[in-house]
Amino acid sequence: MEIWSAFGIFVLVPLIGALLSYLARKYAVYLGLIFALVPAIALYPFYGKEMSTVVNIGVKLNLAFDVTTWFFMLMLDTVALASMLFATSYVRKGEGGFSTLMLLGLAGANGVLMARDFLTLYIFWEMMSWSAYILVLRSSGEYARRYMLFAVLSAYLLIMGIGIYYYYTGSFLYSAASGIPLSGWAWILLFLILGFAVKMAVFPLHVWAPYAYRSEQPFVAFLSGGLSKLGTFGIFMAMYSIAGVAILQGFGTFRSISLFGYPFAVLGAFTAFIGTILAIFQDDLRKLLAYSSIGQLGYVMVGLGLGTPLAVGGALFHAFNHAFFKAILFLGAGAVIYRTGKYRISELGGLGYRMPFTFLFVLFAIFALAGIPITSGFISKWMLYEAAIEKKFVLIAPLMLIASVGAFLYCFRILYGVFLGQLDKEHENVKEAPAPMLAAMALLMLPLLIFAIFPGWILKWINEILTGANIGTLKYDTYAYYSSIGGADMLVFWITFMLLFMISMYLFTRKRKVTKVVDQYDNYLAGETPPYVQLHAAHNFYKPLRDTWAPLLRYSVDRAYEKFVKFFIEGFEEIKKMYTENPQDYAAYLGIAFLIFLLVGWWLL
Amino acid sequence: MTDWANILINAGLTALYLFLAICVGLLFMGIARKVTARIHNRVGPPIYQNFLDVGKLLAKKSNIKHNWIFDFAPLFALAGVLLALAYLPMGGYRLLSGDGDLILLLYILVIPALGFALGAGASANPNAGVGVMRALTLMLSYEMPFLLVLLSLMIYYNTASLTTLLEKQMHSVWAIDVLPISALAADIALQGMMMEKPFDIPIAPHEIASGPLVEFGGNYLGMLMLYSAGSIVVETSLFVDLFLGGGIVLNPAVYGILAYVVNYIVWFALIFVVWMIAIFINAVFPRFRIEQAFKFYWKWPTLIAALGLAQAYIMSVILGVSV
Amino acid sequence: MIHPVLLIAIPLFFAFLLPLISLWSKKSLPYVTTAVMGLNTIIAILVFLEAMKAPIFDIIGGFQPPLGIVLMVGPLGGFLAMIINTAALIISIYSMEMKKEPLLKYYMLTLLLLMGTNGMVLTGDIFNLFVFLEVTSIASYGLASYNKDLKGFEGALKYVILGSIGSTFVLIGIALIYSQLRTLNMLDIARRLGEMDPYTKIVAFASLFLGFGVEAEMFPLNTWVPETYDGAPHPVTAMFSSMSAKSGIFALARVIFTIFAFANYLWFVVIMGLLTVFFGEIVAYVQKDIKRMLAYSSIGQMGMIIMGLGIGTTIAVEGAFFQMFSHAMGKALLFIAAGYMIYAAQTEKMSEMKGIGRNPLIGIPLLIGILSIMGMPPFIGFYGKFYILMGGFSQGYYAIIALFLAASIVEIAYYARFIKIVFQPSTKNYPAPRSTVYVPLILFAIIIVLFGVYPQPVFEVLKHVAAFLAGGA
Amino acid sequence: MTPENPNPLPSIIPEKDWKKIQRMLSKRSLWMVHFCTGCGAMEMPPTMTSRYDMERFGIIPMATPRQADLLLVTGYVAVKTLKRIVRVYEQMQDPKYVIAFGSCPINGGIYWDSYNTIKRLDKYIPVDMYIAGCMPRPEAIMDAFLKLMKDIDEGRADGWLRYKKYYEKYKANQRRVFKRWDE
Repeated sequence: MEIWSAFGIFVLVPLIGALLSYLARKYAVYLGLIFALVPAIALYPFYGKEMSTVVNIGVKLNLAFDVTTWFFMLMLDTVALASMLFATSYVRKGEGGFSTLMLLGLAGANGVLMARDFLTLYIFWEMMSWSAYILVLRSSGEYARRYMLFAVLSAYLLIMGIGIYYYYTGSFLYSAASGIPLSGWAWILLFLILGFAVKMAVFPLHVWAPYAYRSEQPFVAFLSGGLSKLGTFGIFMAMYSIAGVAILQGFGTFRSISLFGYPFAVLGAFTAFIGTILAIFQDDLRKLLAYSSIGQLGYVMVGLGLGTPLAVGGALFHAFNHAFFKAILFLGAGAVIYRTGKYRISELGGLGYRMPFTFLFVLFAIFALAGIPITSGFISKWMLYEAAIEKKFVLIAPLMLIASVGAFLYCFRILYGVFLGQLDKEHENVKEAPAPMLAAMALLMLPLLIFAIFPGWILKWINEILTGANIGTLKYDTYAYYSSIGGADMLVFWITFMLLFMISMYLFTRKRKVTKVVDQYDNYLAGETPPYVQLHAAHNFYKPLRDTWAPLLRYSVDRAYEKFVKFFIEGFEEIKKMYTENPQDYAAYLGIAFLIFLLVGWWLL
Repeated sequence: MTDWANILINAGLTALYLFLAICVGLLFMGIARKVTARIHNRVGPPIYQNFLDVGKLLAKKSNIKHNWIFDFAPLFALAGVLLALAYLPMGGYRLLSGDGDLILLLYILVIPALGFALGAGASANPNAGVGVMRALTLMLSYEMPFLLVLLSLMIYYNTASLTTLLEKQMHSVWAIDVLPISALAADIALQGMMMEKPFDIPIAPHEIASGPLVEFGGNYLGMLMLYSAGSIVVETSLFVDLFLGGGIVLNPAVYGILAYVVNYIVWFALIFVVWMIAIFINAVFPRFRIEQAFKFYWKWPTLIAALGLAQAYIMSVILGVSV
Repeated sequence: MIHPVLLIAIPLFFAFLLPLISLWSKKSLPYVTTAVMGLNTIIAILVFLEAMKAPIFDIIGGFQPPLGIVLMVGPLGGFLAMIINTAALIISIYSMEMKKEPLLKYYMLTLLLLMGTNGMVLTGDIFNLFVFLEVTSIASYGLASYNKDLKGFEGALKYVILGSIGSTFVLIGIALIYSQLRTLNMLDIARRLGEMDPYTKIVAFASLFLGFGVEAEMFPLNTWVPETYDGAPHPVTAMFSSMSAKSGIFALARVIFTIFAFANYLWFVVIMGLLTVFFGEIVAYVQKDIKRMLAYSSIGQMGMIIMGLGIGTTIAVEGAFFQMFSHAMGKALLFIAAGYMIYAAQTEKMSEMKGIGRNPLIGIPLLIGILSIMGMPPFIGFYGKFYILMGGFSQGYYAIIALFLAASIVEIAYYARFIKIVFQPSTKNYPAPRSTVYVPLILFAIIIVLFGVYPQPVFEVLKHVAAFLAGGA
Repeated sequence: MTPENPNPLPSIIPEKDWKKIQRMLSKRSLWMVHFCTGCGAMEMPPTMTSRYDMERFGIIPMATPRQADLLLVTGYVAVKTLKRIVRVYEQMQDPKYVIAFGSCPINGGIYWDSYNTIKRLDKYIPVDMYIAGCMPRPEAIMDAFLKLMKDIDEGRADGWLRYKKYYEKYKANQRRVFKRWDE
């Protein structure tokens, strides 16, 4: 019965909420909030519970709940809650669509996490995909098709994987995996991983993300923070839960890393690098964050590919962190767009003085993104680096490390371009974001801070997941975490940092010191007085770097896809000519067809 | 009782070491000015000149600030650089217990820079924005070879811990003897890390009015000067710790307190040498444009560092040398 | 005991009664037709429930099979009859939109079409199958050219040419079978198939395959589809796609499974299905007119069903039947919506229909229909597609499935483009839909969602597929 | 209104000594911003480089007035230039000093009858040290620096205090020559 309560709370409640908020449009945003709140809060009593059931709606839905499901639900439902909270101010009142589709997406996502057979997985996966598609359609209609095509590509890759699995086992159940030859596993895993990788926007399947992430920001926070984690979950499930370590090792090993996982790790590292480099050159805030998302999920892919306890643990932890900090960033961008109506970094500037709390939350999220040790973002990155270094991978490790340096560049571009620098005259009267928006961001900030001080708490959960999947165990205690080649203690770090911060605070702000606050136009410009000129140096921020990269930036996967599609569409036009609209031709087709039928028939006799 | 005494002694020692480190940094800045002046055939200021400068800045009678974010710069910069110093073994003496993880150190090094960049950005001066942009681009440039160098060390010594690295160097030979190619690349990267010529484009005073520093004056500038003094020690000391055994010539386990004194002196001499190399190059070179710097770093030093990495890889993984 | 023959008799009777009624009141024609179809639907449901228990063999005129004419209603036949009648009922609501004279003939032809399709589904006699095919075709020809414009005539003419060639082939096939076996009863033929000369058997099979292929929109016999669909009145298009095409494909299924149990011919059917999907979807992508696009998409969907039949495993054929159901509902919905859009936008060009779906009465059912046709859960389109694909995998048709999925992506692409146009903000004002438009839309949408969320009843029916495959009713 | 930098350790350093220390520090670390208006700019490079090397005394050029203590006005001052000079001066932080080069800032020099040149700089900003000559040689400049250092030490270089004290008068003088502040 307990699983029914789980199924009810995590899948049916959002579904009912979706229906209700469509019917009661007037209160849709609040209904959405309430129905997102229920699963997010109800999650806590479910920690550590293991249960399973079968729901028969004509097809059998095998559902189960375990710690992996719980861990991923923790991110998804919290992010969804924050997004809905944010949306109460963001979305126009009396609009039912947003809440309905968000809750549909949430139900789909929770269903994916609870599914224990491929049919169920696919049903919920597609439900999540199309509700997200309509949400993308609502605001960035131009590019919704791109999202849809890739969502469907992902689904069809999954179908290929599922089908081959079905061929060997005759069942959709995860637990039915036995007696599949290694070549079968190779194809199954390849298709499943590629399918899930689309959702994670892994290079070269990432081209949908920069366009889809232009939609309504609270939804994008959920899409990037929450739904993309389903890709992580799927890959984790496919590789370590369905196939298992033994089969992965069966492909042969390279320094005790499965030869099957290694290419994906390299792909992930490339994704991290390419995503970062492309993010540096974006002027559109949302696009920048999208490329950053691509890059960060590349790290997760590295961890999943390497498959050591430290790597997979790091990947799960990084996915967790990414869910929260990227959601904050998208919500922060949403708050800025809500207040100013602008999303080009070069058109903003100086908003940190008008929206201090938004700035602080975004700053904190950026600390997490860049991996500054005062947030838990550092710890997950550290785990991934050490995982690559302890196995001496000289291709993956440098790519990841340099990508994280590149992350500082685009992080500063956001900070400087949007929140620092000169405030435009036009934004003189911009107000702080409304309270629900700030509350949403604050909610998301908490875990990043808590797990930076007590990494042991989250590592305990991750350890449970890893043990459950027979990957191995992590070495950690409440404040510290270790790899085979190093380790770090957050308690020492925090105490020292706080002490030193106080010392510099004392040195800096002695008693009775008077400091004059001057206007932003009172700054040194060789004595010039140009008060009416916008002097915010955010346009084309990394131009020198861009010039250097220009020869490489000419090659774009995006354009390659476009060329590919164009080639096919031209072919389609040719094929269309078969329908000549001439009845004589048509009659001839009939004759030819009859001949062919006969010939085939005779041949078969 | 003894616990508290230990903690107090440790705290006192830590404070002493940090204070000494900042002083060494200021002294080095003075020495640099003197040496540069001698190379220019000038007399140059006294070597304690930078102490006077910092004193004057901190004693300035008025300060300006633009907004509350402006204060991030001195606070984060100084706290961050002190934190980095606390994590860095100086003369074999490491202030903080723990594993002294290199990657943690790398990220701690970012804290002051980020705080500084925030304050600079908040000054609303376009020169500051341009300066920070260049600094970050330069960072992306020199980190490429530097990370490869770090990787070669971590692979060769099979550790990510600075403490273990020092111990292993103490028991065998300095890393520069086995990985000279990497050391060369690291030194070139160090030049950019310290923003000495030819890589001082981020703060080019004649072009963008000292870049990120443009709006800082008085107290603020004084704090930032302390930060840059600290970061000189951090950067040179990092190189010494990585390649020159951290200046440890006597094993503290054997010689006790004597070892600490001797090691400190040797460490000082070594960072002085490293700093002098940087200063000599600084004194005679013109300035790279930022894209030239980027191209340079991602070409030659990266190639050298990759060679060094290959050497470390071959020795460690293929030949199976374990230190 | 409900006689399945009523399903044929009632429309026929009323078709000829309509002139008399029109003498009494011309306005009542649509209501009478709708009522007849409602009655038929109720009967179909009862028949279906009966057939679920045991296949019904209704003997007409007292002659025992194999000599006499017999109606053979298995669960699947009953199911299909129910679908066809339900679709006809809902479409007949939309038919009330029809204003163009002569309405009498329109409604007569509609009833005849219903009678023909019902007959095709229900009959157990191969010659009767031909007769009903002819009835269906002739009613269709009339309806296709009903608009009396150039497009209508051209489409109808092509349909006439290809349809009559097809019928001729069917007749040839039947004649060949009869010449050897002296029987026309399907079960009897199936039982005694071994007695046939193999070469004659092949020719007969090819003839029937071709003949019903024309009606089932199989490549390359489907060339009439786009133009006929385009030229026909909107309700008629919906009927073609949800009624005659379904009866055609069911006849094809019977030819493949009941009459000729040709295991080694099946891969060829799969390839024909794949080609149908491929050409349908690809040509649909480059269409600019909404009805043509939907017509080609219809071809694609029918190809998918043919594939499912060709794969021939239980799960695939289950999928194929589910797909017949979902396609009948979804495509009828889309054609009705398309009819409204053409009426509202005064053009068939999709590019000029911006923002037409922003009215939720149109938009939501349209979206549901499109998602269902795309194969998205939890709508009925999903199960058919998924089961056909899984059936393909279980037979090891990897490459074919991959190609099919590629074609499917093309389908998603043009539907997504269509959605984008229909839902993008626009300043254009469109006339609000009348209840005769949105009621059928909503009814179809409800069926799509209901059986999508809870497909248990459908799967209950599809349990009988195994028996059907074994050559039963 | 003058923000005074307080004594950090009043219990150890007497207030008088603290002032002395402050003056000593200011004297030994004069960072200058040179406003190169006229021909005097020519005299700066020799003063900086190996011949005279003013860095001996801790005097180095700074890029921005925020960092500088000493403003050098090296020649005649046109009205348009004066506006910039005033702005730069006001952006400097206390204590700050001004040295004016050559005859032109003293009395207009050869530009005494120009319609567009001011005649006396210290009507507009307080000048702590004038160097006479047209132009003064580097020796004279070095001498001026040393004199200024001595003045600072003895507390006589109080131009910045005067500017505060007579702020309204300076402003009135400035306003007389500028029509608008924002050009």
